[in-house]
Amino acid sequence: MRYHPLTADDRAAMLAAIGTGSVDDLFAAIPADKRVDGLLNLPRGATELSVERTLGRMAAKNVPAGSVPFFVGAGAYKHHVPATVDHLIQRSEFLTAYTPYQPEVSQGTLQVLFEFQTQVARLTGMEVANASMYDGSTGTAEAVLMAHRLTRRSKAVVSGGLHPHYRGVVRTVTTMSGGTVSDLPPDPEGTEDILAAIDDTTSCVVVQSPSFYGHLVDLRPIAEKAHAHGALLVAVFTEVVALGLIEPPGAQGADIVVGEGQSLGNALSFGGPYVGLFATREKFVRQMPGRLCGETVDADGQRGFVLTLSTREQHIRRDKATSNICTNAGLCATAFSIHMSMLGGAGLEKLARLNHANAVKLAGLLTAIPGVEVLNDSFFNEFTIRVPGDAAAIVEQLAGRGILAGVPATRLEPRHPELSDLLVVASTEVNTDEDRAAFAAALAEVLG
Amino acid sequence: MRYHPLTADDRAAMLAAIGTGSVDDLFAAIPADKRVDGLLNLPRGATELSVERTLGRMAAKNVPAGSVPFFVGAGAYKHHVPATVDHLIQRSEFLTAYTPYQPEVSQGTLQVLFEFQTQVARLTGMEVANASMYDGSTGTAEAVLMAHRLTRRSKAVVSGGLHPHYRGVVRTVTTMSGGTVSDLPPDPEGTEDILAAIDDTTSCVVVQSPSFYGHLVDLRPIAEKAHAHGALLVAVFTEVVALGLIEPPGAQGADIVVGEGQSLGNALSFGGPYVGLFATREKFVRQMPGRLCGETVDADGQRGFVLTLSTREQHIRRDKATSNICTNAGLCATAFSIHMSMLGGAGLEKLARLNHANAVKLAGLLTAIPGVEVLNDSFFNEFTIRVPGDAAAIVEQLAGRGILAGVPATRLEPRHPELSDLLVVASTEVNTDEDRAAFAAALAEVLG
Amino acid sequence: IAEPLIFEVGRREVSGVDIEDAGETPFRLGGHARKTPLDLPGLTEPETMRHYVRLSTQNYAIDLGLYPLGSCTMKHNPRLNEKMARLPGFADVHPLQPLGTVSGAIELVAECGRWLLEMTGMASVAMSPKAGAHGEMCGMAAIKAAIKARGEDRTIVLVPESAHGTNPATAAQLGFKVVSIPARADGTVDPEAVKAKLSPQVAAIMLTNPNTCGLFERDIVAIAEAVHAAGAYFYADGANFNAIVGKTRPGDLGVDAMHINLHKTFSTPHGGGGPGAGPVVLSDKLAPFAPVPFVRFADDGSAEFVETRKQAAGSATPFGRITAFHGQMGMFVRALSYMLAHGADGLRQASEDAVLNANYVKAQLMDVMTLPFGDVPVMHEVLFDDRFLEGTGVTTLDFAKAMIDEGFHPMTMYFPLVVHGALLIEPTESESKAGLDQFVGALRHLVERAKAGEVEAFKAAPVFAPRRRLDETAAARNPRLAWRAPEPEGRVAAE
Amino acid sequence: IAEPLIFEVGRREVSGVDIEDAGETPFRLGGHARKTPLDLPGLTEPETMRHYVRLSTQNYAIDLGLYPLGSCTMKHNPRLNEKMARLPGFADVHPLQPLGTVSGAIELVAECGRWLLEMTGMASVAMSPKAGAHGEMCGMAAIKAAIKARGEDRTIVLVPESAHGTNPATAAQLGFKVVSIPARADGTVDPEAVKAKLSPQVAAIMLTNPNTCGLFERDIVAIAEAVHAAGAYFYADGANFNAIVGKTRPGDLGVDAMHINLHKTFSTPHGGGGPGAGPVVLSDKLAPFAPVPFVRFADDGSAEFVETRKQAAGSATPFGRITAFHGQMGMFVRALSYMLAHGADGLRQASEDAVLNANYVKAQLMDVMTLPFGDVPVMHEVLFDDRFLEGTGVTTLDFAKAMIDEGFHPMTMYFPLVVHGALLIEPTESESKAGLDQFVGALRHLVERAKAGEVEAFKAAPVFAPRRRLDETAAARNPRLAWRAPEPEGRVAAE
Repeated sequence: MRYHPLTADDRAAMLAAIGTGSVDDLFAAIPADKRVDGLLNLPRGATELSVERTLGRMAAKNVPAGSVPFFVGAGAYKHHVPATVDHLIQRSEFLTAYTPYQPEVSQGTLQVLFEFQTQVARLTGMEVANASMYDGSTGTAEAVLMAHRLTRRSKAVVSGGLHPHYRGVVRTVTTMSGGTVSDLPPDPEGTEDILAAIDDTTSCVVVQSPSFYGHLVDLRPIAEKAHAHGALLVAVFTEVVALGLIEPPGAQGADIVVGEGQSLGNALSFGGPYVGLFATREKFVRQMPGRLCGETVDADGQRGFVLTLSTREQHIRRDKATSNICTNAGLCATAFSIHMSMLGGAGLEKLARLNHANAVKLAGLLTAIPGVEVLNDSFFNEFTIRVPGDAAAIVEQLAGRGILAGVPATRLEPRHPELSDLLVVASTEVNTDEDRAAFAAALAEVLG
Repeated sequence: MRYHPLTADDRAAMLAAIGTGSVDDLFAAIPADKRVDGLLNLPRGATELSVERTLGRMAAKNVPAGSVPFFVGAGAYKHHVPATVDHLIQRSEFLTAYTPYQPEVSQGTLQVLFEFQTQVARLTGMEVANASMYDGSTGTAEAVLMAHRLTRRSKAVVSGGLHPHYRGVVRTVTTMSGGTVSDLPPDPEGTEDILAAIDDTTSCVVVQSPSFYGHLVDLRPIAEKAHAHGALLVAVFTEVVALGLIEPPGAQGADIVVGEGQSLGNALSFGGPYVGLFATREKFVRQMPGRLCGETVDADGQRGFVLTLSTREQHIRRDKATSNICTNAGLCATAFSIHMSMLGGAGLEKLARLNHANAVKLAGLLTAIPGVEVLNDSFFNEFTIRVPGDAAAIVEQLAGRGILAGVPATRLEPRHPELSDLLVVASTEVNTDEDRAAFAAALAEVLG
Repeated sequence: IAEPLIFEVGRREVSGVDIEDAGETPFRLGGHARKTPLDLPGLTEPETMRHYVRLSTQNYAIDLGLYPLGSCTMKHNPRLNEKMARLPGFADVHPLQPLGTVSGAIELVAECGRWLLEMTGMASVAMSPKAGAHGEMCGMAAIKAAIKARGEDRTIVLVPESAHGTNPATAAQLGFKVVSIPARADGTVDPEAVKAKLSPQVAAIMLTNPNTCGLFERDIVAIAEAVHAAGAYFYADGANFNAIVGKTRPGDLGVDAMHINLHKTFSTPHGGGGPGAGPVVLSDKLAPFAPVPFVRFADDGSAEFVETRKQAAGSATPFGRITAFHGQMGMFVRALSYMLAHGADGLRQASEDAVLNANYVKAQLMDVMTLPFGDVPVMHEVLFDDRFLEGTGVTTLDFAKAMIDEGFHPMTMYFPLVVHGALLIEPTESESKAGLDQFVGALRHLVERAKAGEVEAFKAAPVFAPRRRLDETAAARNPRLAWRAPEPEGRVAAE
Repeated sequence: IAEPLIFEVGRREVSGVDIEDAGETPFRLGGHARKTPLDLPGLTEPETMRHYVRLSTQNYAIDLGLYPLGSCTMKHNPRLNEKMARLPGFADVHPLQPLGTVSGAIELVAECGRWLLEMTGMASVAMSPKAGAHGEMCGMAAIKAAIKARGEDRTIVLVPESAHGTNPATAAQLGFKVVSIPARADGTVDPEAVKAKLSPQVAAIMLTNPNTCGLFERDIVAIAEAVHAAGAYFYADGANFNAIVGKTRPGDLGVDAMHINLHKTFSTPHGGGGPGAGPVVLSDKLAPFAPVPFVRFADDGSAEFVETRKQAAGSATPFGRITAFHGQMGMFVRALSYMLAHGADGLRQASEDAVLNANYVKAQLMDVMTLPFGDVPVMHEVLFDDRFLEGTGVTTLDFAKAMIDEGFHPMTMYFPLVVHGALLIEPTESESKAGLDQFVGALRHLVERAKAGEVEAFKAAPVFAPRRRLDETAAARNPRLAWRAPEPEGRVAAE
């Protein structure tokens, strides 16, 4: 087997050194009646060529986003990632290193994480960020638990504009841990009155902007009311590129900002691996989940970086930890950070501007189709349209014409049939005028 | 522009430091009437996304070898290259290093070249090999010039089994430098009497085995006769994998062995870049073209490697150099060497065995088609068939059915219409039973 | 070799990405536009390359040498897997495309799951957990849901002392009370100790097997039976599953739920801290409670992708959703690529070689280092304690740092907690005998030096590393977690 | 950090490639089977990765830092280009597939050629040369063929002293006699010196412009006119074309043939010594003699791929073929990717920045180092001589090796030959001002140290490198060009 350096001779010599006759002697602790002799229902090893063929055949059954006019978003976005990013994260020294527990020989990873934390803090307008979470959804659930710890309350108020999957994760995690969730109904119009749901038992208010339906939300009044009631504002985003163009949540009073970082540096990959961004105020840092990288000096006084504040973490603190998280999304965070470094502040603004312009153009084209209505007054690169008919069926018809047109709201909210005529549509920098025109023409045709 | 680190501010500061008002002042030596203001007929710079689209569209117009049953060889072969090889040659330290003129900071490249030279010498059964040539064809021409220098004669005898392109290159280079070529007619049957062409004016005999038409040639009698007449034997191969299964030319008396190394480590790439392998006897080394890497020690006595015997080379010896070659195929040689290291001796033998078996199976299937005849008594992974009809037209018809069936002999020998019914067909490890069956069925259908 | 931070070399207006001009399209931001420019540095592409390539050279990596972190399983990461994960049909598909356009992706998820079930002998698998600890949460949530479905209220989870910290943390996060089980003298869990803690309040036991001392829990069947008899569930931490693939099946041992760290057992790269993937295999009893999404097979073998609880209704009662979308597809591709390459024979060989390598290291070192549980066969990792350093003045930490100067990454230190000054070595099956011999030679040399009284050298280590020993105490006392521009000279005094 | 050779660690029976079994198929080798096993070592995949990754860390590279090799143009290699070259439509097509299945490949070759013609203002381009020196041979062969077609016999080629060694070597290889032209005091070629050597025996002049002293040949037009008046051709060595793209066009300067090193001007990676690519642009007069294959355009713009002289007949009389197949497609893709990314504006900017960077380095160093031709503007590289080291005991070589300890790759040393102790620095457009300032600071520091008498330190350099200074003399005296197994101990005496 090409991955195994031991030869039969090596094995024999090693068994002799151990003083054992056969390798099975080393497995003697396994009860005899529970041993198996291999894996009977699985095939034998395959050549590299054969593995490529098997997986290549599966891959060929899928329609890649880059091969068609593509408008699917709803929490994961098709962006163009520079070739440099992928090259760098495939460097052996980044790809095949472990968590930097030995900082003296892990400064590469640690400095990248320190830079990442600073980038995330500045993007979100917060003071500190951690070294990443699994993704935006699990990060949101962790934010709620953190708010519970900070406020010593256990009821989260969750906006109807929060991504339905995120709402599901928050509900699961919060209720499993003994908390409660006050979940507002889906808010496709962007008109919900979340202020009314806040009271003195509220630990936190969870609001997404741009919302799942694309609406931009003014967080200031929500923060004010939350703070007046001793609650925290958890601000969520699923499209980090938006932060190049819209006011950061930190500037609007958010206490914890959490979001999905996939858009920068990371492929769509059918949903993972992605990278959760998590930022907060400095004073809350000891209740923060996840790894933190901090600056220090070495024995020679030279600047260096280490994992720090690990007394919050499970491997030290065990059942008193702030979270059970161990592995995070290190390599995805690295990709995020490299892409962000390449863009720079002005570059992200320009990218965001182009995303917005493309979405505005698309909204114009779709609105012009009789019977189609854009629900949004404001949006970034994604918005919701009402179509005369069943959105899910229309999406299937458009897929048949080679256009991936967006996400029907009911795919994520199956218990809300009243949303069946809504379609969430995104347009990023990868869409061309031709793509948008093809979408509009095909939609008009399908509806006509 | 994303590749240019200077900003407008930088440029202004630098001009000030230089003491010049504008960058155009630095170009003052260009005659005023010969200056141009940019490149008017070329477009402006493009984003990475746009470049990917433009080149992606061109690439999509081609039929990749891996996407169809594929039997094209004739000097370039479709083999499976492990992913590890490409990963390693993309390491910044290999990819973006220069020729190792400063050995103290180039030991990576140098040790790889030393290992490469040793591998090539052992593969070919020779004593020394250089650090690579551009490809097999230019290497063959250099071998002829080297033989001229060594024998102080100027007539090369060239077999009709040598790849027609190689024959063309030898003819061009030899005649341009004042030598002559005695070129035998194409030898599709593998029956030429090259011994008869050798005389006391012959500097060298150039023989390919496996030949262009796939025949395995016994080099021993040719070497004997050449040596008896004071001439050298230049042995050529275009399929290095063959050396895993057949007797190496060095063991058969060859004086210079030259060949194409593309099959190991390197993609087809529409013909280049490839890597020329060049080996000879130790006593001839000072007339050898190209770079050589040698072992030495550093000031601390530690083993290290350097480019050596450079007094043969153009940058020292100028018009007295053994060749004008400067840049070689360093990275392709690296890929070759890595792939060869991964295979090992037993692995290359096994790979060669599989190639041969696949070709034997294919020959059996094709022979069974009425009217189709295999010309070869012996072959490795490639052979010539005679078809009832015009081979070029048949290849086009098969391409229309999604099968790339081989190379019509007349594509390379347009002045030999008597070869129009011959097709050179290769089958490597990438072909499956299904591929071969599809080829045979389609050919039978086309002929039927 | 100090590389400056991007904040020190980058400039806001500089960019390594050229972006098409947006033109004159109007804004529809509804007054939410940024009010201040985004203060983040940019680098051109050449500057980017230099910065990160240089930084990378300050890392140790498997590709550079042995990385014997016990319990972390740093094995070879085949590049074939990276190549496969980047096929556009896997990397460039969106989780919410119409299902008809991702049938190959669903097939891949299902196939990866099928291999996991074959290897573990379990009934069902939840693919969506994002990492091992997330898998723990998933498995324990299924247990909690199953208990609730039985109308019971069980609040206690038993966890051995030697467990990974994630085990108690997970249990606590799900509202359970953690009760610790001490290890017996031989490093394994005593079924009698378990029985003593079992009660109608106990929901589950979380047991790592092979355990973190590198030992197979020899009484695991008795423990499972006792747990089941008490109406509780058996959660297995599968972090060390790589030792026993093809040798025994957790399902046969009585396990009800077990996460599998794909990055450990099937070599998806760790990437300096992730991403991982932690699918959870479940027994018949727990299968109905698995979270959405999952792949459901009809009798005719056709696969249905179940994304919501509504859709699941009838055949299952999922406890909910634990992440957006469908899990770590990118990791599934890599893991399946590894599984296919190995096959049944290769997977078993990998376990055997991993165990052989660990026992070889043990055999070559046990005369100079100390084994807390004596000379018994170990599984994929070997645990030493610090008794061999007694009186030398050299600590486990010093010893580990000295290894850096020998060109090796240190082993896991001070874990598991059940042993004093633990040194946990996991060579993995990727190491050659020659490589192990070098490693063993280096460790023996260090032991000699420690015993020869070279304590100062140990305290000074590492010397041959990008940094000398870093002040972790200072870092924690006064955390600097983000870069701040230095105060301009001359203004510090004024403030 | 000595890494053993594969021959010392590998084993013949070990393999990092699994290969399907060939089964029982008969052999048809006609008695030519190997008689002895192939004695080459194999490595498993993890061993392969370690060996080459470790070796790579002993290399300097552009991605690690400034690489100021004059005349070599070590600029940033965008990874986009690598990605494009690996598209299956380019990397996985065979040169002899039916033309209908490679129309995109032919389009790419044609498009790459079109850009070269636009930039150079020439009539035609031969794409097949494999590297710069091969391009020289191609261009000079076209000249030879053109002279023969005129029924003349011209045997002399004029080459300035400052030329690259490839120029005289190429001329000699084609049977020409080389006559050298001395440089005048300002480092350029004097048209009068050329005229003095022109005669009916002169076939061509080979001139590098900008020349290897980093200077634009200010009298190039007069030289071209004189050469043409004498019935000879003007071959330009385009190694330094990167300095003048978008600023002037060789065709307008009277050039008849010029190769372009794609790896220099358009940043295809050098890969430790290649591969390169050296397309040759030709004037109207030489165009008909270009070698096969080439792309011929019909009046309707449609492209025909001409592979043989027979096919060319009528419109052209190619001098022959200089390589198998069609040239360095993989490099064309990379070069075109670079050209498209830059565009007309970016290409000119690249030339301007390269020239600006070189002049900046000159300005920052000329007070401490010595300029052989005084303070005149230079093009993309700046040439210093060793007068500033006079009396210090430090040689150019010592100075260069000391740069290694400062973290930089040395500049080109002892070339061009027209200057004593030459130090030729080419920063390229890829370097930032901050990077140049660091470099300048390091050089100024070294000059100070040389003048302060630290000669021993210079002689000992490099110290901070994978190897100390290597004994090149010993290597050449007793060449060891291949590894041989050491004699077994104890048998040496017996033999």
